[in-house]
Amino acid sequence: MSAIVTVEKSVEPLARIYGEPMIQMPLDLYIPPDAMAVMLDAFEGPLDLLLYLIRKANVNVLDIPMAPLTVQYLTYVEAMRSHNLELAADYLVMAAMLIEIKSRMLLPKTRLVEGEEAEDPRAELVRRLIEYEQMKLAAYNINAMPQAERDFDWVEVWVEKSMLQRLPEVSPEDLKDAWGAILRQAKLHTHHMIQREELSVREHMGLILRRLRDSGGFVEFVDMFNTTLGAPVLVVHFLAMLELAREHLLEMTQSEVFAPIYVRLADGRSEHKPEYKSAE
Amino acid sequence: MAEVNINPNTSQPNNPGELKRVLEAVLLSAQQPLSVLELRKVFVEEIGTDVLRVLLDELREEWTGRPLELLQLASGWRFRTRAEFLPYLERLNPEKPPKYSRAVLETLAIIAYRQPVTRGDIEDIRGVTVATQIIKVLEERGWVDVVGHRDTPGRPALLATTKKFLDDLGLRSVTELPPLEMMNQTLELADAQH
Amino acid sequence: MAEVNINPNTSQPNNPGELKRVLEAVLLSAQQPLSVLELRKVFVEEIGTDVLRVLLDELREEWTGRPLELLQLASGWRFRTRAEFLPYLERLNPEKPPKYSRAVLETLAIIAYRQPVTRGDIEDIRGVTVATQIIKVLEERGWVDVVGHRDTPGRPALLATTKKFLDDLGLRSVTELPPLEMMNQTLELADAQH
Repeated sequence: MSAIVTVEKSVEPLARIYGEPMIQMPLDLYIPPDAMAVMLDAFEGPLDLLLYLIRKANVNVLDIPMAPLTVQYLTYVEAMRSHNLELAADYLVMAAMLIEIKSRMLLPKTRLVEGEEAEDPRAELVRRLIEYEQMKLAAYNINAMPQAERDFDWVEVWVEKSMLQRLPEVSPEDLKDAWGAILRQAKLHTHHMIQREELSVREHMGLILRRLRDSGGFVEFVDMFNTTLGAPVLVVHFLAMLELAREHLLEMTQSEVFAPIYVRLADGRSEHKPEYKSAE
Repeated sequence: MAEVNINPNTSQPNNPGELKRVLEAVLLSAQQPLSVLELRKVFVEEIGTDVLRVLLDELREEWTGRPLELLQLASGWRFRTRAEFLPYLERLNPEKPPKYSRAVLETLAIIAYRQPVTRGDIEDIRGVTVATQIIKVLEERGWVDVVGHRDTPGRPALLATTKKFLDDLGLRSVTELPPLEMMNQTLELADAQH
Repeated sequence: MAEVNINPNTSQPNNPGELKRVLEAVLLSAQQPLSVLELRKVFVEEIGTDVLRVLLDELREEWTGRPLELLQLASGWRFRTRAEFLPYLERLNPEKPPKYSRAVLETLAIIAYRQPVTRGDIEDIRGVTVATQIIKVLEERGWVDVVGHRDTPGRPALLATTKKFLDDLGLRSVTELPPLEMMNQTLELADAQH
């Protein structure tokens, strides 16, 4: 943009034309076409130019001799033909509007109905000028607000995702599916291969072995049972112990009748050597 | 490298201080504003929306007078650098974002204050043709988009501002935009009678 | 907005606290590590490298116990979110979790359903050799451990699932695993159909 119009301070140059500050606006619209072309760059359109003339230069836009204004705009349109016809058209429309308003105001006022005044032909122009001026100021205010990237930065601290160890998740269903795949592969079609009962016995076999391993030696038989868990659990636990004994995974010893029964792992890892050799 | 296991199901922080540290960590490292709904997802155990809001307000308080500020924006909460530190940041990255022309700014203002509007509405207010390029600049910034079409001949597109526009201006809603100024209605349009 | 008395054009901050706040703002919003050289560029007035290093060390201290840590990397200084907060961030944008291979899942299933079992038992059931790595994966996860040794030649280790396995799968007991009996029937039904 070759010219800058300062909106808010009247002490500054009104406009810059060819880089030269224009301190005073011509008091009428008799602007030489070449200067006008530059002026057009400085304004956002005919409304902007009109507002400027009204607010800053105190030009009475409606008090302009019609003939010279028409001549001036037509000359101007000629000059703009080589530049930007579309832009010129906007100004031409505005000129036509001004002329229309002016001519309507020159006609004698007609009273419509009693008490009602005829609409002021300037009203629509005033409404548009005010709305435009409002938006022009709003644009200025928005631009004055802090804007991301221009006036501040968003904070986005470095996250090193590799520090997060992501472990695979497994659901009971996955295990069932895996088991199904094994069965299919092995073509095992036994009906009652494993039952719930047996499974819980197997779980308790693991629990017993772990208990014995952690205790590192003999555990008294009665201490192997948690009586608070109820009869069904006690039975399963006992079955598991018998199963382990049958599989030679644990040993039960009793030195004499009615003496305490001791249970230990049969893997020979126990620190406490039994009196007898493990059966092997 | 220190590795952390993703299974904090067991140890959920449960005192306000720890919860705030988690919120702080998440907000500081997020790539976009986080809504209260999203922030609740961060915790395994349910946290009430009201509790979360209190914590966020306290967190914002804690950062008062520090170089960052926690803002509540249209699309959620986000930390930003305070404007007064920008000159230092600029010295590090001297590239400045482009300034918008008056045409772009006026178009943006009309869309923001009069939304939803068609291009024709904007042209009526500005009194000039609106170049396609102007709308495109705003759309590419992600500040403006088409929200529908007016049921008139040609079905012109209706333009409105986006959440990103509000976020980038640090606003929660269009109502937080500066109020339109009351213009001096006496436009000195002299009576031509004399 | 809280006023921070820094006007970078006229008055360079000159007390260590203010200098640190500037460094903090710059480092928190930087997209890459910043070298001491770059950080010096931030200030209009010259700051000695040694002074800057002291300030950076102090800043790192200040962030101890907070959700971010200030790191000195090969290419410069940078804030990073502490590892323990990553699980929370992860929940915000969950990525697809990795999966165990079929071999691992089948091995786990056999240990779970037939425990205690030896590696030989698993090989018998699966019909293929079980790689040491597979057992190791399950042991490292804490889902499987050795509960004893079978009293047969070679004294093979007996494997069983652990309490952690039950916890991680949300089970109270192995008996809560899907029952196999019914499964065998459905398998047979499925097989009978083709």
